[in-house]
Amino acid sequence: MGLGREIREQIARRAAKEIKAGMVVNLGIGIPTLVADFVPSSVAVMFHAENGVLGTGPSPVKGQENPNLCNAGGFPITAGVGASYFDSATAFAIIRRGKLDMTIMGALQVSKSGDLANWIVPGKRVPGMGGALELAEKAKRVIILMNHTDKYGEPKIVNECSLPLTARGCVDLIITEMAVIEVTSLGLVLKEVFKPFTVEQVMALTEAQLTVESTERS
Amino acid sequence: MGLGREIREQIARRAAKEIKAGMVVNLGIGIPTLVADFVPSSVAVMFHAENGVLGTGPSPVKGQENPNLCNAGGFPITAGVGASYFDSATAFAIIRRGKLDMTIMGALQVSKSGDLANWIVPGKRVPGMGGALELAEKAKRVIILMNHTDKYGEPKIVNECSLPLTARGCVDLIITEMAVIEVTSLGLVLKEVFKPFTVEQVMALTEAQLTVESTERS
Amino acid sequence: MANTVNALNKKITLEQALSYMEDGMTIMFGGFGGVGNPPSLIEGMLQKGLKNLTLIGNDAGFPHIGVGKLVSEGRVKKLIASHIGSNPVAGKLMTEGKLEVEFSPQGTLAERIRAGGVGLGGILVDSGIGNPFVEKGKEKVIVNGKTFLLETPLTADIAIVCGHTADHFGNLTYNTSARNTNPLVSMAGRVTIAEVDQIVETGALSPEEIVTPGVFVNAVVQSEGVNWKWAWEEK
Amino acid sequence: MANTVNALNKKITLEQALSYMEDGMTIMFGGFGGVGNPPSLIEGMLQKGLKNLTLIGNDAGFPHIGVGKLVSEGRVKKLIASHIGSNPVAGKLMTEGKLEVEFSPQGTLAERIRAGGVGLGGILVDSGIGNPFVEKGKEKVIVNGKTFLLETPLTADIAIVCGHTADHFGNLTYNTSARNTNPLVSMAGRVTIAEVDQIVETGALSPEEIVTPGVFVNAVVQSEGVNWKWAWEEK
Repeated sequence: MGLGREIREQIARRAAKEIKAGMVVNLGIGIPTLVADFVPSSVAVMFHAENGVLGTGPSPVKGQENPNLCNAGGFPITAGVGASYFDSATAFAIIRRGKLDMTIMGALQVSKSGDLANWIVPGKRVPGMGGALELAEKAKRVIILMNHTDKYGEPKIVNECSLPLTARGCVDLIITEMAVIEVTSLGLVLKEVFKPFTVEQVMALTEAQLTVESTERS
Repeated sequence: MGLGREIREQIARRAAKEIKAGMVVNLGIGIPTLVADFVPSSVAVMFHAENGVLGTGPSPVKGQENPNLCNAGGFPITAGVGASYFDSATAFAIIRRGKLDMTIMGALQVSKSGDLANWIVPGKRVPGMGGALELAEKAKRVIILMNHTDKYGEPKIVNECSLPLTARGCVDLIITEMAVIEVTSLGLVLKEVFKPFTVEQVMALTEAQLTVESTERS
Repeated sequence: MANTVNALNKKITLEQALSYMEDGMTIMFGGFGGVGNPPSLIEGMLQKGLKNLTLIGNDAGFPHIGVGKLVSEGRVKKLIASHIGSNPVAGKLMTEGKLEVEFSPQGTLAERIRAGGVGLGGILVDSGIGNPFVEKGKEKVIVNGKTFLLETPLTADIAIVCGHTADHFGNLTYNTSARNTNPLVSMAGRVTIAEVDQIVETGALSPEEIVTPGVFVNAVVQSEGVNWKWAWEEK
Repeated sequence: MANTVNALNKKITLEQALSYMEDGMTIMFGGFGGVGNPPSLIEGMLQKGLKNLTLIGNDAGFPHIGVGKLVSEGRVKKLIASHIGSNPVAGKLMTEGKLEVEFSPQGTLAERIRAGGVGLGGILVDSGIGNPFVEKGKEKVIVNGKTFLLETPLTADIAIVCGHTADHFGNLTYNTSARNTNPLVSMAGRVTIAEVDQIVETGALSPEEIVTPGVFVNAVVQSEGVNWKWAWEEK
């Protein structure tokens, strides 16, 4: 949504650092899909897709796609080492049983207490919750990748979400084009600020209060 | 239970005539297991086992058994043409969804209205209902193969079952060493009497009233 | 259907398969984002002019892909799905009041279809507890002190699925992630019709590789292949 | 367990596997009439002297076969199963009040285990409606005018399953009908240990042939094979 390729990749690259070897990780549509490309091949990860794949591999070579082998967003994938196919009831059994170490997805709004809104724009778009609700509720760690502000320049990190919630208190980490923000029991903590932004700029465009842990700029 | 091989086979042979091409049939432990041997190979049947097999084939050659490939009674089987393996939740999905055309099982008592008791002897044996309850409730046709009387010579075809019921009003046909009896909405109908027994002998050893449809003796 | 299809040779023509479908029916479809939607059956449904359908499946496909076409052409009066985000036409019709949509969380929908397919009366799920959109109209049941939503099973007059290989008994395998909801949907139809890439003699599939036992399948139709461009393909 | 087993190489020794088991635990086992019970894990449990166990599985095996041995040797205080007909020792212990047994109809038991494995809060089943032995102690729920029993999910501290082949990630295949309850049980353990005939490199199994995705499996143990005679074998 309005973010250039370079910035989208910067967000994805930062998110990739959260992924450790042996994790089982679900990547949502949009910027989250890019994350896989920035995980070093030395870090063995099992990527999970809601349609029924565990262990997706690198993107297929153009022209060699199997149209049946896709991720939940409908884009062609390949099967990696150790991959398995199963029905989508099993795909959600993995989610519901808490076997996902991490889910990385987009958001419309995140509140100071980690409430997530990412599935409905009242009066405009009601696309349905898909699998986002279950992913957000059940994954051990929920990481949100998104623009820091909406298309009107309004903060998306707010005190209380004004949009209908996907799930309450589920978000652990927010990565935007401006900053990395952690959701803690004491509120939001500003962990990193991306160049060329300043702490003050981030705070100005964030409705919720941010505790500044360090002034690290990356 | 006390029936000789020849008589057990006679019962099984008669039961086999109820099986038509294309049927999906579950065979219980004991005499019902023998039924498969008397279905002509020209009659293609899909035999179902609760542990997760559809389409069992002929009994394996002695010494060539696969100890893992068994029926629900634990006896070695083979996979027939078109066989499939699945978990036992799927095996019971087939049962619960009414996909079984027929189940053939033993009984302790059957009542005039087709109530079935075959899983518990109060104060003596409480083996558990296993899969009999679901088979009896859900199969389109329930055929009972059993001794006409119990080991004390008492009738097993009764007005009301004294033993705890497996399922109510489920039995369609009873085949014993003496007779073939159909359960109808008007009560029990004596369809056939096996040599050397007479209609009078069958009636004398049956507590419930029998309507005699014909005096056919086979 | 049981009377007209040979229980051990379920191969029929596309025309025969379509003869079981009527206006107003509830039709459940396998597939996820178009992948695993049965293309020839859907094309046949379009050409037959079927309308007032209730569709049940994961999503509304894309406007010109899979079941999305039935939605786009106004053949559907009600859709039970987990999202319609990939088909803006569905959203437009819903907003205009021309399409009723019932949403379930995706995993709940899969389990509701499975529950119908295996003959359960319902399932208790905690997904969406506290979420007014999800809770709306649903009974709550407490088990061991924890609250769950009672989610009801889904079945259909006809279930249409897309497999890779079928034998004449209807045993099915699937192609990679086109498996998705198909094995669940295959159990949930009063009549289940499988469209497949290839039909082989019964006995040609290994009992280990069969995903859907043929007993759940009433008819098998040879696929004529996908007749749409995927969203990721170059225009 | 998560800390000691490598998430991508779950192969451990039998001794390591047994180190996760303690007296009094609830242990769920795969298998049906002994077939598909994991023999080496059961033998190890016997030799370790485990007792006061709650076992959950299809049946009580035979007195000298599979889980039947644990029952016969008095290691089990409670058994949740569909029948104990093939193990007279279990019946004797139950009659003597030395073994508590909770019976479920077989298909209901399978669905209860699956419900635990996939994270449902319960399932509604009509099997046994009107049967006082089955109904006893269970809540009734009415859906669309029809009455169902509320059956609760089953999970366990440890689930032990028996597979044919595993890779190092824990992806599993099964051997013919030894599949039975194993794929269901594999999902229902807080820790799931799979005993298999052979362990292969991750990547050696086809994604299509895998029945249980490795994400449900915490540890893989090489089987030493069945150490009992089957009931059908000549003495």
